[in-house]
Amino acid sequence: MLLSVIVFLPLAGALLVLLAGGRGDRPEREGTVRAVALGVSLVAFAATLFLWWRFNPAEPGFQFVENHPWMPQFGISYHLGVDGISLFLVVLTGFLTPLSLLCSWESTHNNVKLFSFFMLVLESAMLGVFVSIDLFLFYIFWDAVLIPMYFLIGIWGYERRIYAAVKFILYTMVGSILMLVAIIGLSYAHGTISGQPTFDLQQLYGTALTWQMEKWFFLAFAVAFLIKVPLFPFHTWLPDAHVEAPTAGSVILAGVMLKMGTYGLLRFAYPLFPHAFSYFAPYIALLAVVGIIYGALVAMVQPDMKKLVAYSSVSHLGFVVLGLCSNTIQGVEGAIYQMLNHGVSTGGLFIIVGMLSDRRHTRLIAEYGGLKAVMPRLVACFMIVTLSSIAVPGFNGFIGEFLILLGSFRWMPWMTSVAASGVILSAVYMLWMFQRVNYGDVTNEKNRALPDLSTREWALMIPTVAMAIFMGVFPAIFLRTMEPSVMKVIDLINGVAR
Amino acid sequence: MLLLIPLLPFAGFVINALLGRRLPKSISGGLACLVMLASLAISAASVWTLVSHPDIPWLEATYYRWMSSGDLQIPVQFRLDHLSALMILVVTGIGSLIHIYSTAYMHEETDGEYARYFSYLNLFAAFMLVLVLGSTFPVMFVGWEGVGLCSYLLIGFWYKKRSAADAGKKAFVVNRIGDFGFILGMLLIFSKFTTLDFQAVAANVNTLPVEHSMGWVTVATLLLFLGATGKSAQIPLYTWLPDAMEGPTPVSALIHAATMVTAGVYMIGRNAVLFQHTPITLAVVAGIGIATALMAGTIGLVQNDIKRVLAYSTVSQLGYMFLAMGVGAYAAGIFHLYTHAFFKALLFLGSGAVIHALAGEQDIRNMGGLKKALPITYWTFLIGAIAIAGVPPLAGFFSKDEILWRTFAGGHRIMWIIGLVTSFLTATYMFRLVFLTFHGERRHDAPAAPAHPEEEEPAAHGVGHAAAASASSVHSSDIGHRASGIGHGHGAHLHDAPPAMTLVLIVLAIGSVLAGLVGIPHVLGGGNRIERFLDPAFEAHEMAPATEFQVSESRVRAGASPASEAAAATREPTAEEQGDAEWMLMLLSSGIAVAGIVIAAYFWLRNRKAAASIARGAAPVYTLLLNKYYVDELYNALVVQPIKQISTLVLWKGADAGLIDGTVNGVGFAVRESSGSLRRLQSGSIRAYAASLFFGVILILGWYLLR
Amino acid sequence: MDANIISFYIFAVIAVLASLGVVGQRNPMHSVMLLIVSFGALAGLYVLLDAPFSAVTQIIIYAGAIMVLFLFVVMLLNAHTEDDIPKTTIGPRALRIGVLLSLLLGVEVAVALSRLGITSFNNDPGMVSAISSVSRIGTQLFTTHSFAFEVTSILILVSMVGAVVIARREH
Amino acid sequence: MMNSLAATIPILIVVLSAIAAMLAEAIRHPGERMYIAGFGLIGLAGAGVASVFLWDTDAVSFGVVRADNFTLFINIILCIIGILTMLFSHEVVEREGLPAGEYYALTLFAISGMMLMVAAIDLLVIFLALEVLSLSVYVLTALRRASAAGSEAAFKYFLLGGFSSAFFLYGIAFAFLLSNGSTRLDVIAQAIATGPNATVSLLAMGLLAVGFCFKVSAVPFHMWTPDAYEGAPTIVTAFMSTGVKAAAFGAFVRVFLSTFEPMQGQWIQVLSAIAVATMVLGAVMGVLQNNVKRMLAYSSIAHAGYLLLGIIAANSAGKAAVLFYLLTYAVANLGALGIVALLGTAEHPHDQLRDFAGLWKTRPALAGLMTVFLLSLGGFPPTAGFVGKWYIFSAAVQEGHYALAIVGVLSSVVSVFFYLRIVVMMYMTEEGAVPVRPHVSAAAMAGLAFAMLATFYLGVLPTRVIDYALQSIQTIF
Amino acid sequence: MLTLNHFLILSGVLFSIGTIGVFLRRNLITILLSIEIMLNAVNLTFVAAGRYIGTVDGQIITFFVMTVAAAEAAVGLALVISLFRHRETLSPEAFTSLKW
Repeated sequence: MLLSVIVFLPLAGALLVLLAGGRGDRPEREGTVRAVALGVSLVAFAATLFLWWRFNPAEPGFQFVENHPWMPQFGISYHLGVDGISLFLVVLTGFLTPLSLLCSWESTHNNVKLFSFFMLVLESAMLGVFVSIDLFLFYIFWDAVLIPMYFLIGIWGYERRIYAAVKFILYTMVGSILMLVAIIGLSYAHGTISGQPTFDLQQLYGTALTWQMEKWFFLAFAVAFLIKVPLFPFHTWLPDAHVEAPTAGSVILAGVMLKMGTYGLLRFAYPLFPHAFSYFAPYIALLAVVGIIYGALVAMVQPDMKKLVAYSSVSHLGFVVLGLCSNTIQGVEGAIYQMLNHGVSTGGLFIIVGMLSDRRHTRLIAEYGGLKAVMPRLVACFMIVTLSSIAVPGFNGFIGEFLILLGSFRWMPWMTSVAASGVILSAVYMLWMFQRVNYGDVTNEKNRALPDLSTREWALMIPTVAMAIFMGVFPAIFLRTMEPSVMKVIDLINGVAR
Repeated sequence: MLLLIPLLPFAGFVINALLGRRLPKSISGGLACLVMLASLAISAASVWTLVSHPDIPWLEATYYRWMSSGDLQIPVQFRLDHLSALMILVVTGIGSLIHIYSTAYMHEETDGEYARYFSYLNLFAAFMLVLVLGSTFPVMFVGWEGVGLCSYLLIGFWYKKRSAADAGKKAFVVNRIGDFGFILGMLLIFSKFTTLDFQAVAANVNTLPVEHSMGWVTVATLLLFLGATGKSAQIPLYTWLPDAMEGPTPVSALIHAATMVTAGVYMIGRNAVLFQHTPITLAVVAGIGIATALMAGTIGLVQNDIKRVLAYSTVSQLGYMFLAMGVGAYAAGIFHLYTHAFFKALLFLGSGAVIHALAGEQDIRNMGGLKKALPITYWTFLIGAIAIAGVPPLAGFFSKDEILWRTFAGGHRIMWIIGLVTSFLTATYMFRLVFLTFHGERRHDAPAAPAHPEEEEPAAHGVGHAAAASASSVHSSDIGHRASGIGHGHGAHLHDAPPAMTLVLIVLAIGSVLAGLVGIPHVLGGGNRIERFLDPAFEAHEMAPATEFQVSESRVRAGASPASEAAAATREPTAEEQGDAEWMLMLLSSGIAVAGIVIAAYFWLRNRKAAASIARGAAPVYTLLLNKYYVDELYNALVVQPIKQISTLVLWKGADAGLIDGTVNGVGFAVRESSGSLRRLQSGSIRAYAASLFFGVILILGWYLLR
Repeated sequence: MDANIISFYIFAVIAVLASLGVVGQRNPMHSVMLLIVSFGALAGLYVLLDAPFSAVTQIIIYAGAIMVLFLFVVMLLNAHTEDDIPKTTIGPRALRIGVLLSLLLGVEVAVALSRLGITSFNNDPGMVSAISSVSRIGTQLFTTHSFAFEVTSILILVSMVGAVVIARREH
Repeated sequence: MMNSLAATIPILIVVLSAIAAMLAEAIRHPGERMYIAGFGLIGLAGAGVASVFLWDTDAVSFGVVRADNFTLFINIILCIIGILTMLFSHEVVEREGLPAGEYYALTLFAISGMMLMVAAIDLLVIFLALEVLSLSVYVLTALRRASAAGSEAAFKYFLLGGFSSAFFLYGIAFAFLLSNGSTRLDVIAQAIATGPNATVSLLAMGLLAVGFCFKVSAVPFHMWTPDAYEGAPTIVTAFMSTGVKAAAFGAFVRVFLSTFEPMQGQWIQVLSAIAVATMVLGAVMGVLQNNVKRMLAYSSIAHAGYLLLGIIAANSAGKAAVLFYLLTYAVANLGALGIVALLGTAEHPHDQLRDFAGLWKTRPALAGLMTVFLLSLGGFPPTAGFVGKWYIFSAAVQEGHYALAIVGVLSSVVSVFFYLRIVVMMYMTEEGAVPVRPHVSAAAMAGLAFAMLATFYLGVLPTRVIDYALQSIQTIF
Repeated sequence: MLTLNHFLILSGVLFSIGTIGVFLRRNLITILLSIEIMLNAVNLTFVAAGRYIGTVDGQIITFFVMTVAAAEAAVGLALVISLFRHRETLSPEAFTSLKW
């Protein structure tokens, strides 16, 4: 029951928000609506923490399993469960949603009711993605995520929001809908072997497919997930979506949604099609490495902070994909860890950029400069988040990148060596931006009297910064919990191939 | 207890970072000094514990599991052996002094900035101690990057000044290039040994034969060495260090002279067993070291910024240390590291006192005759200069001579000769600095000194280092104000620095005189105690029983292996036959040092015109040296700009926006266009519709009939 | 060459020519008249096929009722000739393509049907009389096809309502 | 006697309600307000109830009407379509000044024709039912006499419909020849089974396919669709886009998946080609439309393509999927077009894309409902449209038609683009100068709410309905 | 000898003549007439087939077809009248306001 509660609590909260908001767009109810939404998301976060607390780290399989037949005709069931891999993504979702609600506090006044509604619906859908272990159910959540995000970008975004929203939804749909075909095909392929088609992930593992089928199914799955990640060269929707999305949208998009792609690779694409995986893994890894370098280089020359962070995500997620492709314990654990890190640090970066653009209504780096003198506290937080993002040891980012590199080095030393140069480039682009924004003299008079962090913004920054450091100092807490499950997945892949 | 050593400065950092803004200077500065002194005390106690138990090779403390993933188990573990013992004493000792010095030097800053400064400084000390104490590569790497970070923060401390911010970033990025190598080195080692513990690696590598051709150990050590070149400012990654002089002078003393930049040397010392297995790498290390030493020495000869001269001198001395490492004289290298920490810190702090007195002036062409006005500064500075020049019996002589001797004894004659030349250069440029700064007449045009220090900038600097020169103009709030506070900083009002600073200078001067005494070589009857002290650290040991919980990875551990004994054999020259040679060389190098001083005295004390005419006569060379061989420009033209241009034009505008996104949008466009043209078929004419219908019928029937 | 064949060809030629006339005529009035001729020819063919009932209904219902309706509309709208609207959205070339399509259709049907092989009629007198028996048709119509017959009532009701509601003048 | 009538009861009830509506109009005093839709509601509800009672009886009347579960399932879909239409109609008819009695009568006649078309197991009756429904719909299209577009649309529809029914009839003639003098489906099936006369059976099949493809508006027989949908009064568009499709597909499935199933090898390529063209063209051509009705017309073409996949798959999943999809499509499309109809007035039809600008500000509930329907049409979970699409495509995949499924899903992405254009207008564009949007009555809102609930119900808990769909195909195929 | 083929081919020819009308004629009424030609062609098929098979059903169907034709003609002509009222012309080219 716990998982169902966690998944549907935000949805119930969303309906509650609609009730609390009354009919129409009523600004006087804004406070109530925000409070309700934030309260619900906090309760959901508490629930995810409770889940973590009750989680048995020694158990490699799924826990808190709920399995009810749903459409028994097709072998579809309402099958939820978490293991060490999804647990933290669930917690991350719970963690970031209140933050993103909070960070839109000042900037979003246009129909807050609807905004909060979509945010909570989005949370539900994302949580659903991470806890579904039935492919059909997974796909439903997977696709359902698109709609609220589409609205968040399209309604509350910036100038080219419609273009970005439409591009976002269509691009990701193209990939995922091919996956749908593959899911169906897989289910029937399983059906022809075992006599009963099923969408249950655990039963589908190890389905003996012909090579042709396995290859194409894998590609369909992989493309869907890689678009979501997004891996070079499927990434171009991301900068647009990020730049145009409201801060909260960017935070969720970068923080959680991109992880849906990498999560999908690890949970579905790789273990379901191990032969195809071992055949294609080098190519995917190659793309990941190209993406690491490419994303960093392109990020370096962006004039727009959000775009810069967006391209940096391309680079960071390249590491994650590389780690996943290595299929070594360190690589995979590092990748999962890096997903969490990226959620915290890039989420934090987007929050900070959002704070700046709340104040100045621009995201162009050139408009800023010398902020450190004006807003020392904000800049201090900015610094920490930046450091976390460029993987300075002691911060969370390092653990992830190090483990990934370590794992993939054992697999493909040369490729990894190239990838490791991303470490240099990330310092270049992040510090360059940081310097242009915060150092030097205040050149633009408009920046002269900007207020420093407000209490609300402290409430945003403290958890982010605390997590960035905590996860850098005590990674074993997380790694230990995910290890049995990761071992299991690796065994699943290795059990058949390699 | 080991944990407290870095933790105390870290606590100082946390307190100053969080509360510093609201604390008065006395408290924030006092706190910072206090934690450093406490750390020093604990270090001393720890070292005493270690030394008093000769039977145990090291003290070890494991705190918790940091990274744990499959066969990768990285505990947070500190290990105090003799090498790190020396290092923590240097770090906490010199660090404490510089903290004390800074309380006065930075006094003109606002409370918030003051606290920020000390918080960074404390953080630096903490990371440096982690670097030194860490028992595994990753833990060391935490400190390694951490000190880089602090260096970044401190170089850019006066962030409003663009050049400072740039220099900080440059330092970080260049260090990152090194770190890239370091990481790859770690990965390679782990992939072979599945451990990253220094001792375990050493034990493992001892089971392998010495690698005489390009094997993976060579590759790994070269990669690690790349990291060292970044951190320790060696060719090709040295360019950040001179720029780093944008930071406050005490920072230069602590980070960019005494401690952080020596981390590369330390790291090689730490992995002596590993490096000992690859003659190729050792040759590279030595070669790079000596080349750097020479190059930096030549550049130092013509620089006009007092701190830059010292910076190049640092680079040069670091080159010596790497030379020592490269020829297998690990103890000698570390010895030089240790003595260098004293006299280079002294020199930097002395230059800080000068700058302080001159209200931010850093150009030695505008100095002169400060001997009388700043006597303590002068004398301490002079001691430092003598020490670095290598005049016996000051500290520098023993360490540098040891290196040169080992180079010679190891058969590296060319390197030895270059080393001598460099030694000569060192003496020359150091005394050029001394003479230009303290002797002669004050060239600073006193009446012209403006009332507003902001406008003090000597516009015609020639070197093009407006950045350095503009120090006084931009961060007027610090040095400029201080100058006005001290009495407008010119003429008769010049005087020595406040007591906190002079005290530190004096202590360091004493150190520079005496520090070498621990390393008096055998020929001089000293017994080279430092070498005996350090040697155990350069060998592989059985893993000592863990003091706290230990990772239960079973590893193959070899004891002190034949290989390391063989290595020891090369280090221990059979004393008797070589005694004479060593004497000779000692005299030679002392003589060269003295010669350098004399030359310097001739050109810059006696006959400055001669110096100028030589400069004119060899104008191309002079310009080349003045512009530091154009390396920065070269890097800029070959690496930085191409990357920027390619990223902007090819990757972003071309590939990303044009090709990839163009394809994506092109699909959308194609759909729209085909929609636009297909809908023309829907012409509205009923005949067309009927035609379509009939067409369908014909196709269907035709398919059936003609199939 | 028996009489049946000769009559068949006569009627067939009349029917085809009249039909071509219908579609080849600019004057709708003439088209209607020619269609009636065509229907007459078809009625003759029905007779040849021993289907007098159909022949009669063809004349009575088609020629007598439906065509009158057409004539009535033609005259009501006073549309004796085609309006010359030179501007056509579909050009003459496209028009030819349309005609070509129709011809192609005819060819295809003809080819298909010619594949059936010679299928001569059964001239058994018993069967012929059964076929041409009107009472039999009536019986069949009101037994086997009674439901269809009822449906036509709805059909006619619909068309009646429809015609009224469309053609009624706006008040 | 009752027994022999049983199968026709739902149809009879609807016909009676149609006549009642006509009579009501006749006895109504001019200007008197009368809720004529009530007759329709009663009749349709009755037909629905009758259909429920007939479930599993497999009654046959007159040898030509068969109330098997398949019929009844579509009957219920048609009843839902009819009831929703009736709920929306009252105010629309009044506002647009449509002749009320005729409108309701013709709508109900059309529904009876649709029911009959599905129930009939005799090609002749199918043809007659087709004509009943077609003529009703032609007239309904032209019902707004003041509108030139309406007449034009109706005439185009009528003329092309006339051509297509001639083809259809020609096909019946060949089937008649083939089956030795019968138009009953079972007899034809036997004739095909016992040794088909290849040419005649191919001709019959091809020409019948033309007739059906025309009615379901498959490419290249689709040309009338956009014009007719655009020109017709919106409420009629809503009705015919769903009802006609349901009936035509019902008959299509019955004829092709039972009678002509042995010839699957002959028609599968043809229908595949048609399906591909239909899906692609429908989706692509909808992209640039600025009239919502026209856009939804192209969308309905695309949907016909997806439905064809179910027929092509020809397995039990495919057949059941067609039924299920028809239901999901019906509620969503009727909901969407119903909203368009409800927002329109005689002067301002509210069918241009830009008319929807800022709808969510003035009418958040309608905007929300519209969004749900559009998302369902686009096939987003957790709406009915997703399950429908998934079911259809999985049927195709099950038979190995991967290529068709991929074309289908990709074209559905394209169609999502234009559904989203409406969403963009409603939510993300500032309100333009739109005249005051009319009030929407509680009845209509109830209808919309029902459609929305159905959309979610079918999207989240489709099991039961899918079970019924599976049951309903087992009796005949 | 008269065979079924004669009639079927004749009906095919008539049917395709009917289809030409829509392209050749620029008059809505004539186009309606061409539909009638097509229906008649089908009727001929039915009667011929009935004769060949030996059943009266062919004639009965012809009867139904005539009914349908009548109903269609009524509605069609009503539409023609309605169109004429709007545009005062019967040319199909005048009715292309709905397109694209």
